[in-house]
Amino acid sequence: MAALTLADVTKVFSDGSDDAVIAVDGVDMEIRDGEFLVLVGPSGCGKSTTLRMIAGLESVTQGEIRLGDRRINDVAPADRNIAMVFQSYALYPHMTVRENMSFGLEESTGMADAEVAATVEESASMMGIEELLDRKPSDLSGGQQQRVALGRAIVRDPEAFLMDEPLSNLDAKLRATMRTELQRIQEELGVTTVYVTHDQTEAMTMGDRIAVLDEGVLQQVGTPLECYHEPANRFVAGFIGEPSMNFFDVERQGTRLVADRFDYPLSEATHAALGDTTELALGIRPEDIELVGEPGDHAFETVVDVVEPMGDANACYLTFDRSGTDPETFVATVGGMQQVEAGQPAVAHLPESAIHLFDRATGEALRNRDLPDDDGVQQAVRSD
Amino acid sequence: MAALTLADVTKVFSDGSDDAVIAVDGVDMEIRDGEFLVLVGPSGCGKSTTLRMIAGLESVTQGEIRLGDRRINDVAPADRNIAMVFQSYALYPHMTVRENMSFGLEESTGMADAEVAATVEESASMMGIEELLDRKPSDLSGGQQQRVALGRAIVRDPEAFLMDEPLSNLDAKLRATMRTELQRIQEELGVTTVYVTHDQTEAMTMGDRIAVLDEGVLQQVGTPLECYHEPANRFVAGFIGEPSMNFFDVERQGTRLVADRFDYPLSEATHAALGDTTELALGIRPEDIELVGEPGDHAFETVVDVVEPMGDANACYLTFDRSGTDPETFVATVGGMQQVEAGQPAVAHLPESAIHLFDRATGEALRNRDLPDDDGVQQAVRSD
Amino acid sequence: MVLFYLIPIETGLMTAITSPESYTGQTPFLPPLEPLVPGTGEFSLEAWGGALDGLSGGLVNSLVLVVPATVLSGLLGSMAAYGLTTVDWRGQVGIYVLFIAGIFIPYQAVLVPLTQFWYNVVPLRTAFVPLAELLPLVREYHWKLVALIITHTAYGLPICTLLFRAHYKKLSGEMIEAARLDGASVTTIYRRIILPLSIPMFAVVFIYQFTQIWNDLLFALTIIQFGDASVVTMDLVGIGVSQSGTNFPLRMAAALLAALPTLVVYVLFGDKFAEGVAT
Amino acid sequence: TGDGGDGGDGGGGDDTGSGDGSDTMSTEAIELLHAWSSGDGNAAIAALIEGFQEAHPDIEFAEEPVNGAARGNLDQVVSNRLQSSDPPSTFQTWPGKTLEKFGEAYADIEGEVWNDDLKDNYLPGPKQQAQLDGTFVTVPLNIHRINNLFYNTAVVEAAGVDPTSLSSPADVVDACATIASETDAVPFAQQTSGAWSTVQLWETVFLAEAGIDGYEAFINGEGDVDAVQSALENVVALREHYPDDASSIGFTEANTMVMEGDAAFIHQGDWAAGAYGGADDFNYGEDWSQVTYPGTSGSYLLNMDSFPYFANNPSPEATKTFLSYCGSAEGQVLFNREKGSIPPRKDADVSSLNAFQQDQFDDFTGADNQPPSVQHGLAVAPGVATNIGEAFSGFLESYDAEATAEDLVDAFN
Amino acid sequence: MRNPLDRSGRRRSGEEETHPAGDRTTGWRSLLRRDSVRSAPFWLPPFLLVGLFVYGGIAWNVLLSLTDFSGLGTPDYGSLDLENYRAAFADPLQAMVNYLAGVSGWVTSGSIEPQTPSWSDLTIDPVWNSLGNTVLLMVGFSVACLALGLVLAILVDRGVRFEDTFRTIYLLPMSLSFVVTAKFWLFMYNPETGLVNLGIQALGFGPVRIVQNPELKLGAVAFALIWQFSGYAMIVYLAALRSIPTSHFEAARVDGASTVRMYWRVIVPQLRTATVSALVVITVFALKAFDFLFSMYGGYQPGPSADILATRMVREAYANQNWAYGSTIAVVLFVMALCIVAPYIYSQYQRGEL
Ligand SMILES: Nc1ncnc2c1ncn2[C@@H]1O[C@H](COP(=O)(O)OP(=O)(O)OP(=O)(O)O)[C@@H](O)[C@H]1O
Ligand SMILES: Nc1ncnc2c1ncn2[C@@H]1O[C@H](COP(=O)(O)OP(=O)(O)OP(=O)(O)O)[C@@H](O)[C@H]1O
Ligand SMILES: [Mg+2]
Ligand SMILES: [Mg+2]
Repeated sequence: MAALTLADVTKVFSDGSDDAVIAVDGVDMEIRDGEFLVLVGPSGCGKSTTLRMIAGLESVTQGEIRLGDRRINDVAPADRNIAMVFQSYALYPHMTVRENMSFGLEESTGMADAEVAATVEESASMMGIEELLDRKPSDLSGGQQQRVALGRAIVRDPEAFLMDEPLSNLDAKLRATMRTELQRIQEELGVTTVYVTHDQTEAMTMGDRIAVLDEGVLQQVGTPLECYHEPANRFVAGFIGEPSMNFFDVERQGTRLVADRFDYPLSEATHAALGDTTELALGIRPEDIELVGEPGDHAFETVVDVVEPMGDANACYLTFDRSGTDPETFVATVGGMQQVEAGQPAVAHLPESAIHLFDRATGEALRNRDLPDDDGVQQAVRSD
Repeated sequence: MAALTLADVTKVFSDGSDDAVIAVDGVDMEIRDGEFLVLVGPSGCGKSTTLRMIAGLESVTQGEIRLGDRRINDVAPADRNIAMVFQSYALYPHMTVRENMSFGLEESTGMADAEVAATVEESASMMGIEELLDRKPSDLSGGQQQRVALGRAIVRDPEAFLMDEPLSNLDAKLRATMRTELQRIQEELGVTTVYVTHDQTEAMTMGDRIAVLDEGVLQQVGTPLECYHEPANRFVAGFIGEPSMNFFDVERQGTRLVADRFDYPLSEATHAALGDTTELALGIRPEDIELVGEPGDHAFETVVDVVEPMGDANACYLTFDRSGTDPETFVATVGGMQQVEAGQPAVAHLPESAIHLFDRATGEALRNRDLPDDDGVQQAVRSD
Repeated sequence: MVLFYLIPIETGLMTAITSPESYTGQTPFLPPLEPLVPGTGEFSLEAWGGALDGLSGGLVNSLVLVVPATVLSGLLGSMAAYGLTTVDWRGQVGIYVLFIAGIFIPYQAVLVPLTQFWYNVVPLRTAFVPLAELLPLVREYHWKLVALIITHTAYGLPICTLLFRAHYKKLSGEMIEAARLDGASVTTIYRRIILPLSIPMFAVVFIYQFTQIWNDLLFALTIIQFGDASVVTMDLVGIGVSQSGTNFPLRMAAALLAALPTLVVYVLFGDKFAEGVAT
Repeated sequence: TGDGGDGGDGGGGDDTGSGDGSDTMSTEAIELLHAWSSGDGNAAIAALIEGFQEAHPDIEFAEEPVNGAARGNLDQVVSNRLQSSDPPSTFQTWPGKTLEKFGEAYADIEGEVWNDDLKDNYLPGPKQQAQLDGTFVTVPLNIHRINNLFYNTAVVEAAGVDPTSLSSPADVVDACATIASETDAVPFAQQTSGAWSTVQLWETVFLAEAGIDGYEAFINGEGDVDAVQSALENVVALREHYPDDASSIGFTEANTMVMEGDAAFIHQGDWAAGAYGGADDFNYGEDWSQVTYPGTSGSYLLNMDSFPYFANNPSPEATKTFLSYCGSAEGQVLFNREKGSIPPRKDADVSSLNAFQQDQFDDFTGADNQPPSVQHGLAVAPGVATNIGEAFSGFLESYDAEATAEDLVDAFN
Repeated sequence: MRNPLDRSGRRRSGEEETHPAGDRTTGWRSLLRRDSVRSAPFWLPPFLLVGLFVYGGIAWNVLLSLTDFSGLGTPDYGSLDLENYRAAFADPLQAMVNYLAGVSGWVTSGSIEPQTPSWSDLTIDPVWNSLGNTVLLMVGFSVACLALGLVLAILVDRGVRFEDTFRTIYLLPMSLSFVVTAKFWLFMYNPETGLVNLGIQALGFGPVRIVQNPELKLGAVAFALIWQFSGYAMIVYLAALRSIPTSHFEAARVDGASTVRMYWRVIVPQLRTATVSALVVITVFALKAFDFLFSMYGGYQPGPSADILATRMVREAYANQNWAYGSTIAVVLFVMALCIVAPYIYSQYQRGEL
């Protein structure tokens, strides 16, 4: 077990004379000993590349990767004492589960056969796959394969786990089960873990901290709730959360924000946080929009375009003008019991306490939502 | 456009002398003219088989399928005037989009070339794929291929659409977009549609009605909210909704329900609905569980085992006893701003208005939750 | 390694461009640079002229043989594979097994019956006499080529069927179903979907069959035996050999000339072949 | 004798028939199958046919060279044709015991073709070979000789060896040893990639050592194992003087070594001389010469080609006319001038042949006996020949004289 | 015990492997019947062609092997017996001992009594020697071919540049006819000027006679055949290697396996299917070794150490006119071929690929 440090890590793929791809661009972060870090970002943002550099499967163009105090840039993958779980599991199809799990021990340690066998049994029982030990991967269900892949990583007792979208091949129900199981095991073992995903739920629920990557650049590292409620910039705000945050382009005129279809007066405190910036984006999460009876300062008349009932909640797509064929909408999540129908007028209340304001040019968050004092989120933010 | 009727439709696969598999077992349902029916169920429950029987790709072992007034059991697939969209899209890789779309028209109608061309153009513009017409499928992104597959179905102006998990190969964001688009088009064309999925969100949001299938047997047909709030049996209750409904095995003793860890007094009305059954299962949806201050008749002391913050809400895994290694938990969804921490005690309120009670032997719902009068759900239920 | 694969061919080529008179056989893999490097022979293309003379008849016959035989076995193989992957009945596996087992038939095992068949059982020859009179370009001896075409087609079919079937099983089932829903008949599906999608496999099969048939000597000897219909491998055996000495440059030139079509096919389409095998 | 009588009757019938309608019969083209598809053989057959057609312009030819693996293939073709009762008019075949292969298919041509003129002018050896079980069925066309020892004059002179002085196979081995020590040349050019050269060599040595009687005993299946083995041992001894690459060269390469001065001797049929004739500056008597293989003087070890006559012949008259022409001195000279061999007829005018051929012809006419070659199918039946071939292909691997000797004697069982 | 998800998942994937309309049964009949009738034009004509020529030929041949057919004339199908097979397989024990003792040497035929069948005046040797050689050649050639192909494929796969060019070069020999390659290799094996020997000498050993050396002969033939066909094995393996997910290589690396061990333990075992499919074609080539021997040794007498069933068969049939015995040998050869096909077909059947 050890902390994992990435210092200004950059990866450039250059195909001979062709123009180079900067896959990872000066990423600086520390994954603390025993921490579970989730790496998220859109497709192609460099998540896998980062992970592969840590594993030693990809060379580091620039910067340094340290495991504990050891610089591992030039250490062979086999000697890094890091285990990796692949999206496709990468189980060796011709070996039984037992052989799959023994392989790493046989290859990378001088363990006696008996010891190998004992270690494998132990890890298998930890993963609850004792009965599968003599099956081939092709005889296992997706979830079982997943468990074996994890077992194969665990059995080597590595200093760090790397996982690249390990649950993405499972169906929803199974994914939910495995998610908690994975967390449980990681907690039990206390192994430093870097976990790549593009699943919102996984990102929010699994990690001690989230690292958000975009185009190879690290956007924010923080606890899930920090990223959710206090995004560092518009990208993070839009990326974290499903349905996404609603954004409105607004211009500040004095203490008012002027949008295409509404005027939004600002309180003094909010106004102060904005400095000189006038070109802003107003962001608000769907669940923070309230449908109320009366228009007001922060409440605007809209029409319900579409309602998606989800049982426990309804996603209401609201629009200021429903006449066009494909009207611009924003989403509000309302309780499942609240009756809303497409076409009906609704007054959307955008509470000032819940809005985010971003510099439209840089994307930087100028003002994040208010959070109730003294709650867990705030604490987490402070402790960082 | 026509209604589609399945009368006692059964499909048995028998592999020669081997034991037979009853894939679909006496399914009776009517898909009304222009209706969008979503067929859901766990893997292997017979969804695809049902769809394929309707398409004519699989023979019907027993029962009758009617399209409008026509019995189509023995009509060749090509003559049924039904279009199908496959999970893999099944585009002809060697043909351009235009040729893909023309193929069916050329093969199954006597249309003149010019007319074919015009029809294809028209459908393409409807799907917004005019610019793709001369590309090959391999040059298209997943979403574009999806759209082409849809276009290919539309162009034939069929009496019914069949879709087998058409969105499952797309990523989450794209899936959301295509979901609404698909609905829009179906509404516009008003074609009777049967849509297979195992995605909760699709099931809840897309269909006019949901048909829930389990092991080949139809469990319930109803509007999404009906299925959500008034499940016909425990299977439907557990299958629809994510996170799933919590179930507790209880025994009725007089007017009380006795579970392992709690006693739950019942009101007279509820009690009356149960008849003689004593072996029951109590079900309650995570969002209906409230965390309150004081224990009471319907409020029990529990401990928070794990909290999964999701931003807009927290999933709290509660347990009556946290001492075991893998404690039995049930889930409560609480607001994202509500502070809950693992290990903290919590009083879980299970409002009687929100509980479902099932016959443990048959699974049948004896009592479903109360619904506020005069709301959309109730209306839908009545109209059925 | 590459050298290992190329040296014999390179040697043949160098020998072939040496003038027969100056050929010594000492360092045949060196280019003929006689005045510069002693003992390597003088450069000359004379052997190629001789080879072309000696082989032209055989080359033409071989082409007349190979092209239809290749196309036929490919086409029929693809049809058989299609038929056998689409049909569902008990006999299917049996028939397919027979096809597969047919791949491994040693040609020697059928030589005797084959001669008997073409020479004593089938009156193909007599059928050709009137044809030869009616049609231009058709000669009576062409009956042997036709017999050989049919024979090669029959013996090439099993492996073609195997290759195509492996390919067809990888095609998406949903796609075929989509075509059926689109109203395509079994034949239309074959013509408009399967056939165009078989093109990579056709490349493999054509290349494979082309070389096999082009290089075959045994069947040619057995069926054509002699006369105007003789194919290039038959002509090749004797060329450049006489009791006054072997004309190595001529032999090599002839060998290369005879191998030219297959070499060209491999050089041009070798990667298609490899890709096709890979699919 | 019954067979012969029948054949004679049949021939007579044909004769009368053709006498009536020779014109109509002659429209039937002669179908002549042969394996001389290139080189000197092709020139020879062309010359023969040209000569024939000048003499008989009314007879057409459907001459068909059978390409591919030469003679073996030709036999296969003929065999097929015979099995479908569709024999060609005639084909190129070794006479002698080889004829047994299609024995039943041949017809007697004594009288019509084998008239007194032929009988008088063929030496006993060839005449014997033209008969199958005492019936004349084929017409030998040429004679190749097996027991030659060719040498490069310059090389043997350099080594101080006089080939004419050698009198036994053992002498040849000694001479080779001398050449090996005196010069850089390979003493004895030989190829061993195929077995046939070695069979020829052995039969020559055997003929030398065992004499004509021993040789005839062997080919009659009563060979003396020890004598056979002794001859094989001589071959083993000679093998020391083969080129290093004997096993990967062919005959022509071996022969070229002699022409280039890289080798001293070569034992071969007279076709070896064909190559010398074609080379510039390599002249008979000056640059190269030949002696009868030491120990075999007085014997002319025969290899011949012949054209047999099939019963059920598609063109009986024309074929007989052609075979008669083949039996004529004129035709034989035309053919052999190109082929490098000599005419079987002792009355042939060989003045138009080259000096070497003329010398060979003199040897031939002066020979005490003309034993048939084993390798070339004259001396032994096809099955035996195959067994002998097998034994020798084993010999080439092991050079085990004792075992091979046994195999050779057993080849007749 | 087993997860229901698991089961249906596998069924479904199984279904995808087979053809859409395949595997449907009962009830489906009406349409199926129509389908099978409509698809008959596709498979029936090729099947008849194969049936007539291939199986008709085989059947006829088997029949011939039971007769006494030799020389000219017509076979007598009236009296059939197994005499030829008795002659072919005389004295199996002795043969076994001899062959094993003398795989490299030349076994005197005296030790096995040749048989004299009723139709022949001459004795006939059993087929043991050529049978042994055939097995040896087929096995040796196939194994070496696959091994070399595998090594090449791994080398190419490991990112040699100009891959397509290399691929084509390795395939080139395959395009040549045996008539040509036999001549090439006679030259290559020349002890004086041949490149093989130049190579051996470069390693410090004396020149080696190869072509007629009983110990090397069969090996030399196999070697040349390997040269000609290993390229095919190479491309098949290359394709298979390409289809192994990179993550397997990477997982093995992370697991600490060295390159060699990674290939040996993780990659090579996954090439089973490729091996089988390459083996099919390679065996076909091995069966054609006759043509090569024929060209290399100028006839069908390659000598006992390289004598294979095919040369023996042609010798008996076409040189000796022992048609029946030739047919017998052909049947033996065919049965041998079947021994290779049967496991292949069975494995295909097992994996549900038929
Ligand atoms: N071997 C490579 N050669 C060149 N470019 C590469 C290579 N591997 C990755 N890239 C590029 O680097 C960038 C980052 O890729 P990476 O695989 O790390 O993305 P990712 O975040 O894992 O995406 P995904 O969510 O799709 O897995 C992409 O633009 C990709 O095209
Ligand atoms: N061709 C077939 N032969 C035999 N059994 C079959 C066949 N096709 C399907 N089945 C069986 O029928 C049952 C229903 O299969 P079906 O494909 O309809 O399930 P599904 O609901 O579509 O599942 P999924 O969600 O995994 O697609 C399964 O048990 C399956 O194994
Ligand atoms: Mg990735
Ligand atoms: Mg399905």
